Amino acid sequence: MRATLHNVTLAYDPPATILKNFTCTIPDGELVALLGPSGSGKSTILNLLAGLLTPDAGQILFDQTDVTRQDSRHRNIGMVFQDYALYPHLSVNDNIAFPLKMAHVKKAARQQRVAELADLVQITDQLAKLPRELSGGQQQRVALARALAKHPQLLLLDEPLSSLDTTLREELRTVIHNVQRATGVTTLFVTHNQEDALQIADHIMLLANGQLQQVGTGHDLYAQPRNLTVAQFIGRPQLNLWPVATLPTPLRASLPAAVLAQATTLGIRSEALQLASAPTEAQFTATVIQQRQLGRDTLTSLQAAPRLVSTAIPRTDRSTLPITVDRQGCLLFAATGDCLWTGADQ
Amino acid sequence: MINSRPTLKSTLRAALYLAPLLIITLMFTVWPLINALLMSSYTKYNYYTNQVRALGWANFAYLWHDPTFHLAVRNTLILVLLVMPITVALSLLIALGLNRSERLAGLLRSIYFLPFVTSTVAIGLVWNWIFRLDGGLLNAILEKFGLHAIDWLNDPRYALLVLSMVCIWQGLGVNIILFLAGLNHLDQRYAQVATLDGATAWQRFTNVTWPLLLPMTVLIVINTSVTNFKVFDQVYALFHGSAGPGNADLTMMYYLYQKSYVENQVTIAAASGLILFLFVGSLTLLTYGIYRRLGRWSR
Amino acid sequence: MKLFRYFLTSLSAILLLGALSACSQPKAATSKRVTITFWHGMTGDHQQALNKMIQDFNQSQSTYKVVGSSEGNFGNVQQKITAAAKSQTLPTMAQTTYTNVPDYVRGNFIVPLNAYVDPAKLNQVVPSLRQSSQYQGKTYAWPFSKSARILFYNRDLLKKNGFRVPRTWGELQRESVQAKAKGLTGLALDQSFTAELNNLAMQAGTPLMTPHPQLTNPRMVAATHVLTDMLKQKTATTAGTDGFGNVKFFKGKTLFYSGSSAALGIMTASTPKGLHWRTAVLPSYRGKSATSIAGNDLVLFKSASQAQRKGAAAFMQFLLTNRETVKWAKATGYLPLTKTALRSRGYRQYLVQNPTAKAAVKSLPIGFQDKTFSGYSTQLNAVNQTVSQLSTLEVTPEKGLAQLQAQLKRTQK
Amino acid sequence: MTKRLLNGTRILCLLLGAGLMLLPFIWMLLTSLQPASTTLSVPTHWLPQALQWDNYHRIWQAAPFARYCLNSLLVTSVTTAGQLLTSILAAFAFTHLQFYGRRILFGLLLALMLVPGELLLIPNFVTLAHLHWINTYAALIVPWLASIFMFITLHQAFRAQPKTLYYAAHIDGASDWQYLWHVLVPTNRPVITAVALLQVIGSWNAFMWPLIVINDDRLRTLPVGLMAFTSEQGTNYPLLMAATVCVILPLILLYFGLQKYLVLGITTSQSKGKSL
Repeated sequence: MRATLHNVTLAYDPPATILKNFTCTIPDGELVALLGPSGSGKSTILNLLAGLLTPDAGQILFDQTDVTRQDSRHRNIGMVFQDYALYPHLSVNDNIAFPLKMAHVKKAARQQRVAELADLVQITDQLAKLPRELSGGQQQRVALARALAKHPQLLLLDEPLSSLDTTLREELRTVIHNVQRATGVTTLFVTHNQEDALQIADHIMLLANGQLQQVGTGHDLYAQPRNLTVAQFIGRPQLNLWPVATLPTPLRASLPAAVLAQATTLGIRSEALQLASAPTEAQFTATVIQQRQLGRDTLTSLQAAPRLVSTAIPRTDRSTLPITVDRQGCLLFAATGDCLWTGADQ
Repeated sequence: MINSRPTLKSTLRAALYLAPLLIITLMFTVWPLINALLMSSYTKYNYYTNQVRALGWANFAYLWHDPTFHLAVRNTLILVLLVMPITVALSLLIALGLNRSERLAGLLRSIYFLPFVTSTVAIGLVWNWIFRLDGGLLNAILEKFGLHAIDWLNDPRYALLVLSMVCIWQGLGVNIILFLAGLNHLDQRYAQVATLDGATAWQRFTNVTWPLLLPMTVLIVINTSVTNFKVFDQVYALFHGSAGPGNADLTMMYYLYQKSYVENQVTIAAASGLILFLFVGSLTLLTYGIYRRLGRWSR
Repeated sequence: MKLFRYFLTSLSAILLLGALSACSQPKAATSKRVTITFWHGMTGDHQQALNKMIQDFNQSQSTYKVVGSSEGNFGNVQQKITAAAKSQTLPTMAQTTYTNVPDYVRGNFIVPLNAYVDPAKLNQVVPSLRQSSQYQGKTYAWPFSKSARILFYNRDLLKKNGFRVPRTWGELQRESVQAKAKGLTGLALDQSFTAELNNLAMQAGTPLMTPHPQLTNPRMVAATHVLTDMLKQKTATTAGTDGFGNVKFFKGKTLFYSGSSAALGIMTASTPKGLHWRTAVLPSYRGKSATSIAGNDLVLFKSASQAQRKGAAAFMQFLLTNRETVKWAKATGYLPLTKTALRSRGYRQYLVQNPTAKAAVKSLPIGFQDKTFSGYSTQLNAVNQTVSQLSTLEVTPEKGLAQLQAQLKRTQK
Repeated sequence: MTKRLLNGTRILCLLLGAGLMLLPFIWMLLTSLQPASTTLSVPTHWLPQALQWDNYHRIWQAAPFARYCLNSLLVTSVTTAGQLLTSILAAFAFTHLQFYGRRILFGLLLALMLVPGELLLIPNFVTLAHLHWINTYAALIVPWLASIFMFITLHQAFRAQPKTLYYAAHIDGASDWQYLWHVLVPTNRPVITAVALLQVIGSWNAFMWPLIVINDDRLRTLPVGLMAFTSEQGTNYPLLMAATVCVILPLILLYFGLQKYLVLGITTSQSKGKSL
């Protein structure tokens, strides 16, 4: 099923999140991540789709059906809440069976479905326990199973991994990915963590300030960001920024002059800042402030005109370094923030 | 849901859920209250035949000038100001002490709750026996310690104190149960997090338990005050149907009882009831107001 | 869901049950007899004695059936009457304090008995027990449970110390002073000494319970001093929250107890082993004897049908027959009501066997009952409050009585 | 070390307090086993010299206690069930539903909690008389079917529950009605048990109202039956105490029975937090 928000406008008080004429589409059968910093309106969109929020104007479409005014009970969706919202008085088995019970599914059929789902999320051995006896990861699996119980046409996940530690996170990313593949249900996954999004989503919708900044695959967003906000949000360490006005001449020369004339800011990915093989090749020199080992990568903080961070410089004892910039990792932005040119364009 | 605003339809739906409570309340609380309100303004009134010949403020004027009523107001206020804080503090303390799952706590919980189970009348007689001058348990203990026996019940200086003690004793049970129910709702993780943050037991209480317990506390404070504003049974039982030596334990409720059932002055009784209501109401509003100012009522 | 269904079922079941029981009031069963409902304030042994008499009446004839029900103490009965009068659900008749009659007349729900009873029957009643029945020239209250204030004394203590039963308050005061020197208490009073004060006031010639009492009259003040001075000297004590002075009296260190003759039964039952007590008429004051008679009467309500009224009257007159009134007196310690009953052999025999009952009978010739008037209960309550202050010695009689006088003036306005 | 000492002090204090709480009951029990003549004697005998079990036998004969018991049981259970129903429904509406006048209505209800009951006694009696309910079970039950205190307590508890449970149930296809009985009520069982218990006690011990609205001995409740043992002239303490023991015993047993429930609620709180 394809879910569409069409020209949706919504303003409601608690956190002043405002959507204005917002439009987006979640393609059928895909796992889409809605990525954005907190306060960007991700949860608002999720709740709109779930029917927990009603838009002031605009339409919500499931395929061709207008569900804007439809109660969430009748939308046939599944949802996993950030705090899981498991029913504390029901066993795992009954939690998963709850939506089916509400739909008056016969007990035998219910049990069969529970068994299937428990197998899918690998909690078959926990069925008799109460939620409070489970670890966070297990609770997450239960919540997922419950959300899938009545074969929803849309699965909504609200920051499902945010309260888990790194190992569990990895594990559950796989679970979610696999479950989505196995069931083929259209899934919207809300997160502020780009790794979650990059790792499992088919598409990422990047949201900031109540605006949809860009939609695309992880690679699209990284290599071809539409604007400064996207470029800054995706990729770690964060994009290095250098005002065009203060660029050293050798570096300026390596960029297309026509674009440069309109641009105000140069963005350089950290892996594009490399050690020049010979001093003559250097586009500028920088002072080493600090070097840190982050697993495979070495993170080098440099002081040139602006402060820069590189991940492509091997460990060194020298205090100043000659640096070259890989054109591939360069991006030029206009004063409006629009991306004018990327090194990957060629 | 989250942002839904009241509509005619949602109001009707809510009305269905509210109807049972509201209908009963309207019939058996609001309607008689209106009756009482009207009655307090009748000055030449035949209660049985319901003939009203004059309306006015005479009943309130009577209360304004009646030294007995002043005494009742004074006693009631002293009682509330004495009993309420002590009851709330003690029951919180005991509830915190009992909020463990050890086996002994279960038994103790039951014991603390016992006073509430018993009818006031019977227990009043028992207290009467404990406080009596000779042969009373309390005086027997005092004499063991070489102190003079005190005529607790017949000395106007002590009679109100005795009443306070009985009220506290009887009020503890409910409040402990309510506090325990409130503690039950607390998320222990906050306390654990606070412990990790290096908070002492006291800091944990003031910074974590107490704020989270505040809604229940406000409810208990209001409820305890209301209960003690309305003290009657205890007085009646403790002093054999009198208001204590020299009216030392005359409460507003007892005054109301006397006016309406002993003296047949129903209009004055109604007026005094309304004043009692105003007292309790303003006190509650005050508590509620302070609480709202703390800004926690609406999350 | 299940829980809710359970609620609903049980709720409707109960409502149904309530409705059924409301419908199935035993009307059909007694269609032949006229039912007379009778609310009274007798409990325990007294209730059982009364039930026996009701049973006797029901068996004595076949026209009426009296259904008596105990409604707690007199305060409770009064509350029930108030509520029932307001909602027009009164019984046929009730036992009540006669001082309520003016209120009932004002409320227009009581009916005079004159048309239904034989005046000769009432005339058989001892005069001092009969005073209470009249209000505004009509008979509203039928004497029923009456008791006199009497003096109980500890026989052994008196004998041991060479005291005699006092004839006057002066003697009583003197003996009390002597007793105090020996570590004894002279007189035990009930929680409130209103009855004794009422007596003394009457004896002083300044009655307390009249619409316009002379409270600041020196004789009234002096009469009050009799009691308060004894309390001050600690030759007398009030029962305080024990309620009744017999508690103190039974501790065996008190010579006298001024109490109600209706307490004879309960006192006999709770006498500690080895204590012997007797009774006497209350002492005189200023050379005058007077004893206040307290008690309750029967009244007939207007809502009763003609047949019920007749039945109630028949029952009231039945209660006045020698046999019944003597039975009542023997079982409860209340006074027998008629002159013939007092003289009857059965009762005289009873007095020989129970000498303690004599004092009340001897008090009858000097007995008096308060005149009832509108506002009686308000005044009594005010008097009681003053007495309460007097007994804790918070105020002097002079001041207390003056305050009371002022208060009565204000309420009567 | 200090921790152990502290814990010891805590338990000691609690035990001491419990002793104080228990004292009147011990006295009550002892008195109920004394003969009438010793209660007034000096020095007071704290311990009965010979146990008068006969007192219990006598009270059972003095009044139709079994009938009173049955009536009390009936009235108490129906009143409590009814109150729970009305309070739960209203508390749910105030917690989760949107309607006009919500705040004002809540304030009004809160204010009504403060009305002194004695003021309403007679007007209510008149209402019941108009309904022809005097001297019926309905008179004992219907006026008490709404308890504002219970409503407010439950409302407090309900609103403390995470709202996501409500949303989750909704998305899982539960109607408000289903959410109410399948989620809200079961998850709040400890609080509901606590308020129900308070109500049971109140209604079991009610005296004034049953006295006034019931004229017929067959419909009397236990506390009203107790009055058979007091009179104007004095009280037979041993009998009264024996009767009182009989009246409060069922409540104590009930409390001990529910204790497990209450404790369950209290001890599970640690982990309940996780789902909050």
